[in-house]
Amino acid sequence: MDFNDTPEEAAFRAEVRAFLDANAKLKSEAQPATRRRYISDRDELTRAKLWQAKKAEAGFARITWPKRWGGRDGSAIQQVIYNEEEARYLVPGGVFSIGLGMCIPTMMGYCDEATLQRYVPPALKGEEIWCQLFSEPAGGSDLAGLRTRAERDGEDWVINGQKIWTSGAHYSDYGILITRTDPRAKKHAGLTMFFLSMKSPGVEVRPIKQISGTSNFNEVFFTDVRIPDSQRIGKVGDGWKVSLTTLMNERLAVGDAPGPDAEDILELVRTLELEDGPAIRNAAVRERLADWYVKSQGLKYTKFRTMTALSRGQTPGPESSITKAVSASKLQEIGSFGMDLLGMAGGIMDTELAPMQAWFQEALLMAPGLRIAGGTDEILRNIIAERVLGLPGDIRVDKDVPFNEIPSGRS
Amino acid sequence: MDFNDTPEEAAFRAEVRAFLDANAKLKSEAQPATRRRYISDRDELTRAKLWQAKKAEAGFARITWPKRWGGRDGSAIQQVIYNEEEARYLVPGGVFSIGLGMCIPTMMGYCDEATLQRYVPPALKGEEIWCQLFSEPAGGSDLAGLRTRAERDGEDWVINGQKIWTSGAHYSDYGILITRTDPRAKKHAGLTMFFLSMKSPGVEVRPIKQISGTSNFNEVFFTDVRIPDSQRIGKVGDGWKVSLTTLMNERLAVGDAPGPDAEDILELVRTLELEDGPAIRNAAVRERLADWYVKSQGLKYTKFRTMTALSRGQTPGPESSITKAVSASKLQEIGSFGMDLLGMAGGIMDTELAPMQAWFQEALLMAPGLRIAGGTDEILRNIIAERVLGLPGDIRVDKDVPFNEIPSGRS
Amino acid sequence: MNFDFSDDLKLLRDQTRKFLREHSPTKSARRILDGEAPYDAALWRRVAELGWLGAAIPEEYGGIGLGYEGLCVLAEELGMAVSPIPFSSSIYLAAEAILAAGSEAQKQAYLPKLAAGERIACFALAEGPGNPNPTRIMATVEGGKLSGVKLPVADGGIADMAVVAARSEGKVGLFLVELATPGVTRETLKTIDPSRDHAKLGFDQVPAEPLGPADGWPIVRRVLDRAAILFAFEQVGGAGACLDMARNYALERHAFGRPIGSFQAIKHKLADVYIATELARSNAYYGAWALASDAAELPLAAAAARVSAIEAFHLAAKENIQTHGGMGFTWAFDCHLYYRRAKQLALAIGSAPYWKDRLVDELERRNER
Amino acid sequence: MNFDFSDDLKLLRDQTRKFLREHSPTKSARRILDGEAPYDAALWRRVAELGWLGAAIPEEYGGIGLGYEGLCVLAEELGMAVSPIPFSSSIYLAAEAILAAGSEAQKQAYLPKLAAGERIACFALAEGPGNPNPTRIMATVEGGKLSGVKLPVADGGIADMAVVAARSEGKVGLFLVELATPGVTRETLKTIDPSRDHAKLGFDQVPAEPLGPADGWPIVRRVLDRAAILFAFEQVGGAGACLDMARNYALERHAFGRPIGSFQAIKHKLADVYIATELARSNAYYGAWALASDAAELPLAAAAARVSAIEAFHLAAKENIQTHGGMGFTWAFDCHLYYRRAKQLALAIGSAPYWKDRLVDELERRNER
Repeated sequence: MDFNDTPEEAAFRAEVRAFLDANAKLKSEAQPATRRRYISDRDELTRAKLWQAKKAEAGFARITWPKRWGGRDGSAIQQVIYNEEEARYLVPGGVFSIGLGMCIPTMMGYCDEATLQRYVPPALKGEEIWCQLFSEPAGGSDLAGLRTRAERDGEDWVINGQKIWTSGAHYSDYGILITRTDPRAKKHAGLTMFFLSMKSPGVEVRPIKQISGTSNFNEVFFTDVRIPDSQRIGKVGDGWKVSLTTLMNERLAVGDAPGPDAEDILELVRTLELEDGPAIRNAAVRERLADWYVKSQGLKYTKFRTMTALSRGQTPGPESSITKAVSASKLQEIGSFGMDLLGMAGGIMDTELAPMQAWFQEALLMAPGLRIAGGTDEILRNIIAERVLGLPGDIRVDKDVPFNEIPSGRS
Repeated sequence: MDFNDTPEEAAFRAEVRAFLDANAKLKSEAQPATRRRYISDRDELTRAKLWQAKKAEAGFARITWPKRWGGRDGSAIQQVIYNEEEARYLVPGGVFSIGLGMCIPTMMGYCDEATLQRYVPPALKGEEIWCQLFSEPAGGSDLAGLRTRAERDGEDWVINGQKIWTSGAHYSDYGILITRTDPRAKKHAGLTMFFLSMKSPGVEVRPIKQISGTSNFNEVFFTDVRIPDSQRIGKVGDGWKVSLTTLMNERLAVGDAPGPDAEDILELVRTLELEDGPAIRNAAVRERLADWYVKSQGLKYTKFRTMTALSRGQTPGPESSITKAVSASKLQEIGSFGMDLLGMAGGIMDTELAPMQAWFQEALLMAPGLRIAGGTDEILRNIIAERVLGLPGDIRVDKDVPFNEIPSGRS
Repeated sequence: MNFDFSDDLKLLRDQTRKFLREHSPTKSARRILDGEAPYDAALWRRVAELGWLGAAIPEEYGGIGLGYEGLCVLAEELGMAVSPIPFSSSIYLAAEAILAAGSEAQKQAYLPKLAAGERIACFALAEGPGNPNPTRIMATVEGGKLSGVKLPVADGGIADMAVVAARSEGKVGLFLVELATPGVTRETLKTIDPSRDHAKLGFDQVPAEPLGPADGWPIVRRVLDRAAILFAFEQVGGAGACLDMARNYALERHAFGRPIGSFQAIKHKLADVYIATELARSNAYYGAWALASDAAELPLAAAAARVSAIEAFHLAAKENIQTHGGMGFTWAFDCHLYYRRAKQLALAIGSAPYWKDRLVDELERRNER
Repeated sequence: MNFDFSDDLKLLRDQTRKFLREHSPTKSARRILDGEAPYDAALWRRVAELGWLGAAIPEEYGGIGLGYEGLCVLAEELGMAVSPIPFSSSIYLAAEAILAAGSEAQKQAYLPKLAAGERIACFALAEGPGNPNPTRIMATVEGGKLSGVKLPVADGGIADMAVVAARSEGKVGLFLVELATPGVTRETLKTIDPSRDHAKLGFDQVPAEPLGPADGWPIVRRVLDRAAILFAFEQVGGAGACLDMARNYALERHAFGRPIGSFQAIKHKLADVYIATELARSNAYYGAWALASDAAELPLAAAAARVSAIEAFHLAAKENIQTHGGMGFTWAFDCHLYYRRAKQLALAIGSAPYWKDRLVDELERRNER
């Protein structure tokens, strides 16, 4: 065992570093990074587009894509290496991952050459941003329970309904949209996928305020929105199959719950004085610190094992579900415990008064969402039980029934 | 609020104390009670029968039963008061509780006067002991999954099959037995209840050795055992309904997991020296101690609330399920932690070497059974969810199918 | 055995619940959360009119002498309603401190106005990070003048007066301070639960009247112990409200063609919340008995009630959000009102590690007796 | 990135598993549990013949020089098979102590025989309740003679020789002692895991040969750290075996007309066991890397591996019983072999509180660098 690159990996890493050194600042050389990573600033979007253009030009925008689409026919481990290296630099992140990681790959599987020629290059260069319009108020964990209707009208489809939990809908140019085209068919059979411009008449985007005060998600309302049939992805009624491409990519993308970890508790307790002495000397503090450290390290080295599999050309399985299953609720307990250590002042959130810029308090408010978004604690455990351990699926009462006859709890 | 008896309760308590003082020794006056209550001695059965006879003579054997059956038409709170007081005395316990608490009450609901005249008085006086032959290898949590067959042959029924987890089968004189009389009927419909002599030809009792080394339960095998139809309890096919009477009584009887508790951890840590000082000063020890104390006290005062309800003439509900749901896994963790505190010597079970007569080690081996017997952790949570919180039952795939077509996993 | 509230108090509970459902719906807390006001003044007036503030204050000081069991009943309902009023500061803490340590003249001067809700008092103990401990107290009274900084002070932004823990001639005692006085500065703090007012109070040579003996820490501890039981009832009320919300949502919300409450993951989660809440309730009841009878067991009962209640409300509030799924972590749903309040109550008057440590102290003390 | 065992070692793992399935089925452990023998001597001989005992012992001392990664692979398989042999005592502890501290002559004298399985050594550290700490050591060597009592000593009843921690001239060091010597008494102890031999060893003026420097505690710590990683692999192997058993039973056992593995209560329970086991496995892998490369991070890696492995095996063993329901707590089913072994391994070389404390010590040390 070692943590070294193969010669090919090392060469690639050097190439990546040369690109990054020439185009970005190392975090360690920049201003000390703020802890409050939960909140992004307003210019982030502009900076993100510029950065994406540079990456695309250098062929790093989507390493595993074919060269004809601006990729480099690279391997998964090369993408991981790029991500590792990029993480050390101060670069704007995130807004293209849904489009390039989920939407465009789905289109590549189903759309014609002309369509791809139109949409893939601008997406890759960051000129156009995509979002994924899947979840609905009636279909969260049960995604296929969606009710947004698409009805045929001549060469168009007319969309009515509502999506929710759409990341980036407010700054997106396009979206892929799953709809119900036949409510009399079985649940998974009556669905059809489209793409559309987010500027289409009848599309209304409303940000959702979370309990943390931030708005990472939106509601999107559709009122008589017209989509030409040429923007259908896959066959009518094949929407569920098409969506699986997207969702498989999503599961792999779900990662660590960002926020304070064992190392941050250590930083806090190294200086904090409790009533009976330094917090770091308190046995209860030490036990918890050890427990959380061991979990974080366990996740870290589980990722290393996954990377090794990638490096050896294997495809990692649903094992990566454990990361969020562990880290989101750990974050909640760390936030809570960090506050408990501050005693009666633990609730203060003024960043100049609360230790470590109220990092623990922010975490307490952010963690509930992280335990839910991208797969709840419960769904992740179902995935592990079924797909890793091979245990049976839950009993389904909604499989063989026309969708409009499935009990929905609505009176 | 107060913890006082009503005047009527106080008068009854005085009567009970007078009886106990005259006939038994207070625990506090006797030899210090051994901690190792998990193991009973051989004379216990003889002493238990003698004591039961005395109780019956004084009218304390079954306080809530009608006077004609040797009870005193007493209230539930009177029974609780008797139990509280008796618990302070060194008396043999336990062997009659299944017969008098479950079997005989079931018979009282269904059998004719002559049968009751024959069986009730000897049971009450402790002359005959009863057991309950319900659980089977194929039906633990799923009791109605039982397969022991009863087939009609003239005036008799012929029994073949196996029961398991039968407490006291090896010293019992009689048992009530639930069987499947119609495997083609639906699961709950094809059952019939009987009683029989445990000395009947074809009955074989084998004790089950538990991981704790003790044998609290038995397997009972039936090979062509003949039971006359006159020993049927209730109608043919009504066995499930009849069994519910018994089971309701069982749930109420399920109580605390016996073993070391927060107070025992306190006793241990008050004298134990850790590497960095007295264990009682260690913050991690103190936190756990507080957590367990709070749980024990919570259970104690929950019981007081139940008793208050009884005292006010109300019927307590399935809330009492929380006692075992909390205390069995708490016992497992306390056992484990008590051992951890002893470090490298924590595994020693020689009673003269291990602190507190290896009480924590015994608990670790006893706790797994307590988390299962009398309703698993999982079944108890289902009961709370369904019967206290009113949440729906699990989806049932075995309800409307002939029993012999229900998947059983047997090839 | 009579370990339950009397029928009279159960009637009071029903009436209180009905009243708060009408006058303190969650949107009342939401208004405060959104910064429209520092507390619900209209609700405060109504609550005062009903005599609740004086529930446990003797009649000679303007109370209605309902007693502590009655106050516990009210506290549970206030917790269930996440009511945004300074009840705990003014009554559980300040009025109790005056009752415990005040001279007859002080009781006469202050309690009737607190009982009538005409004046609001706060309890200024904390001075930044830390749990209750005399070594933490740096605020000083010299020559009758208080100087120092207190934070956070619950309801410090709205109170007329404060009971302040301060150091004088080396000893920590309690003092009464009028807040509408030159030399007092107040700054509103941003906290985890904006539905309750919290302030940083600065004192620069502000007149301070001694409350009780110079060595007042035993009184502080007694006040905190007694308040812990009342806080526990608020927490049990809050936990119960979360369990109700979660159960109702689990019955109504469907996924995969069935109520989510039919999945064992949800059933067992809510069973665990029920268990924690019932244990907390039972511990709180024992606290109520100790409070009402001023029993010697009170400190141990208080610590047990508080530890149990902190855990139950934390669990109930977070699993209520989890049961609600995506909607649970939106600002628009009420789940977070309880999640915030759970943590606010868990930290006020000292966090769980402090109370667990106190609990074991009391066990040791009990065993030494 | 190359954070996995090599293909060669994976092949070794497969062969080892196949071998142990044949020669160390659970009934082998059960025979020892039932007291038929103190260890499985036949298995021990076979294991020695395969060269496993010398896996990480250099070839010049009779080993096969397979290295520590190979030893980790073997450890996981031995844990999975709950093998009832003195592997950990003789190899992870005694041979490692001799490798770490022995003179060339001592290595030549002892290691080849240990590697060949001709002699069995035990590691005598504990003297009753307590975790590893020099203050606990009361056994004394004076004038080359050892006196004192050691308990429990794993495999103390079957070992030919012991590595003993004892005090000499105020310092705690290691000593080599022949056990077939007058003055040595052995008493078999009843322990939580009778499938492994444990003894109380008494020494009365028994010749003892110094192993390493007089101040030998740093060596004890180093030996324990390295052993912790090997123990962690045994524990991960045991946890994995429990998860397999539980999963298979959950698929096969039906209740309410369906496999019990289709109930979320069981599914999520086993998902949690899987998670804990994978975290432990990953921490153990990091330990394997540290062990094989003798990295500076070894003490921290060892503590993390051990803490994680203790937790995983405890959880997996108890929930395996729970998944088996009534059958799970019978003597006849194998579940308890693992439940017992989980606790035995969790206590040997120090319990969880000790290793958590060590872990934080190492974090502090790391931050001071």
